[in-house]
Amino acid sequence: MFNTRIRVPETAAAGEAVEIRAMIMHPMDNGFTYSTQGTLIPVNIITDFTCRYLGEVVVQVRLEPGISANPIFTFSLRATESGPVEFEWIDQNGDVTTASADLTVT
Amino acid sequence: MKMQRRTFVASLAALPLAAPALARGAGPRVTVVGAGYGGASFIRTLRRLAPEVEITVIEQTPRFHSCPFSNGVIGGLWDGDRISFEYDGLASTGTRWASGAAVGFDPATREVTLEGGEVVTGDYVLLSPGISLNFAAIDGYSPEAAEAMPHAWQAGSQTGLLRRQLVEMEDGGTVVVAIPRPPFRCPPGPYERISLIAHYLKAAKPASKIIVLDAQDGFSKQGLFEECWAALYPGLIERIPGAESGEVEAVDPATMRVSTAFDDITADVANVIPPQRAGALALDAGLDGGIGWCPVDPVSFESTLAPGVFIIGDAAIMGEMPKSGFSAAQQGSACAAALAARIAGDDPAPRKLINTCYSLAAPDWGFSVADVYAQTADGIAAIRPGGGTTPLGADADTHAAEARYANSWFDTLTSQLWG
Amino acid sequence: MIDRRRLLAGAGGLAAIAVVPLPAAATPADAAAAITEAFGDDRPFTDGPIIIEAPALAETGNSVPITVRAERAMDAPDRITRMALFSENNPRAALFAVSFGPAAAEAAIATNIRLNGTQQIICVAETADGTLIRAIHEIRVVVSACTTLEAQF
Amino acid sequence: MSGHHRLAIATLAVALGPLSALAGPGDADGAALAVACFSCHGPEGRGGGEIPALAGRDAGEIARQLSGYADGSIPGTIMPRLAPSYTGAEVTALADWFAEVAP
Repeated sequence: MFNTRIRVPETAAAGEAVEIRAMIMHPMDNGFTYSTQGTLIPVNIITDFTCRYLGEVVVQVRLEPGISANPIFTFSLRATESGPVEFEWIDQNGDVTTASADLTVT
Repeated sequence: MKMQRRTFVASLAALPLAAPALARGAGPRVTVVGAGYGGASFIRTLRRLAPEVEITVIEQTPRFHSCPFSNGVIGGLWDGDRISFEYDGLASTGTRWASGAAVGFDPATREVTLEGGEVVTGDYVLLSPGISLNFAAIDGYSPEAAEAMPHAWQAGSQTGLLRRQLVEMEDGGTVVVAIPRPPFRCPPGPYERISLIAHYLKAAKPASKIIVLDAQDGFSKQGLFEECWAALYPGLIERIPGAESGEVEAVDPATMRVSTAFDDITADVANVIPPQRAGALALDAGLDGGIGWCPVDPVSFESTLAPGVFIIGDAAIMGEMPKSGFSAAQQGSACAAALAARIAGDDPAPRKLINTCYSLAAPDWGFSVADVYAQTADGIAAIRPGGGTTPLGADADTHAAEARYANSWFDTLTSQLWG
Repeated sequence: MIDRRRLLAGAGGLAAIAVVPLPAAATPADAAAAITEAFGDDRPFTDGPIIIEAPALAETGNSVPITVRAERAMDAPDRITRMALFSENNPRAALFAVSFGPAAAEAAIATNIRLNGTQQIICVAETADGTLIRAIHEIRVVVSACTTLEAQF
Repeated sequence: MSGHHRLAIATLAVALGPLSALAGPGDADGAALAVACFSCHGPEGRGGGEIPALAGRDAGEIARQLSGYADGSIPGTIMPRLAPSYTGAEVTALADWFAEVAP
């Protein structure tokens, strides 16, 4: 599990496009940098990110080492009814990090 | 490219014959827009190397306000008079001083239009317009909003405004400093400012704090600043770097709210430094080629987009040379030498340029980055090995010496340019 | 507050960015191969409403903000279902790929990417009815020595 | 001092530089190199507050000092970082140029 930060508005009107933000604190080591001891730092990245709203996919992202450290994604979902917005990150070892927030639709 | 020593010597040999000012009027006309570090240095050097040239200066401000050392005003180390200079000394070097600001420039005809409607024409034009602030890059920010949330990144009334706000703030207040993505004027400048605000708060308002919302991850002289902050200002400065989404995206001057991707912070004093681009005159004339900063020939500083137009200082892309007043002054004298060679029918010779960029983290705690740059056809590059910053872990005597040298440098250079 | 961990990370971070012998950078041909791998080579590219928003000039390649956006409704039969971004000069051409599901309000996403110097960025988008749209954006990367930062790859 | 006198003196000082550089070794242009030093060391190297003057000092002494900064045998703040970027011919040309300027 890595630390994450998400930004989901508490409320939205039905039909509204709602901006969503999600960041995971991860170095995204791309395999081309050396540690202070002079050893090559191996590739260590988040490979997959998914956001779901009411169980349906909003975005599904495949990440490569060209994504900057602490990957952050901004996108939008269409509000329909109250329910959870769920986030899932998977790293190259298959370890999963999750976060979620509730969106109330008025 | 051949050396221009022959020309250089020839033009100098002619000097003693040319009684000052008498020979002027016969030579080419050169228009200079902007009499800051770059423009003033250019004027002084060209006057010496090619006294026959007729120089017309266009400057929008009635007095020069230096960005270098303006952080000392904000931190209360000295008052605004120290960074404010009359143009009289520069004007008395035999230049014609046009009245009013430039509002338009046509690179094809090299005509500069002044706000009063007057049109100044020249055989060559030197643009040293500095930066323009990209207010639109931050939601809610504008020139009007900057009256509540000053940027103070162009010295003058904004410098005094930020100082007054700090003085009027109650102890226990929150000062937010927002730093944009690079490139921007003076890479270590925001961190020097944070240091000197911390110096003021520590003595005058010790319950206060500074929150730095930084679009940058690492920054110029980072280790040196952080070493000083840990020693002198522990607990006073909290910084959210770019990699933790420190970049400011929106502000609301009515509520003094400053927002990043994930945080909304209410400030008592908000110093919002927006992203920057080349000065408006160069941008509006398209001399940036759509990329925000002006590409120039690395030896002559002639615009790659407009023959006969030379661009120096913060507005131009100068390879590895940073956007600093020190750099601009060096570019000004090198550009004047290149133009003097051109006028004499010769190629400009590549030079070695210096940038020594001092920062004060406290009145007696200075450090620097110092590099020598080579002008090559491929660009301006720092010469290695050599150059670099004050070493980490330097003793108090070294920091005190560098602070004294910083003060000396400022007084020496400003008196040469505007004295 | 500035904690010790962050201070150390800051100082160590600079040291860690040593000069690194880069593997051969991708070429336009590598980018084309990566695009073929992702989308096949049986369809021509068409022009379409794909916009790449990124700075024309960035001072370091460590973190360059980029937004890819399709100005086309999500209920249109030719709505955008997938987008992928490619570099012509990074060690690896592929940067990221995104699929837009039924809950997305628009086919748009923003993130930060690493760029190994001045280059063209290519966005390829696929529509629900199977056509491919391509957009290209040039980003100039300059590294000022005064920042004491090297591009990190 | 009037502006005219100042200009005349500056002219004289600058005029001396290239002549001496012509006589020096290598192909370095002392006058062109020296301009970069004025920002700190004052106009024509005549000094700037805490930063020492170079004008009129012995050429050998200036050259030894610059070489000492470059090879690390003389400690300092700024100059040990700047000096290594100049060639031997450039150091000689700079030293000769400053030596000829009236202090």
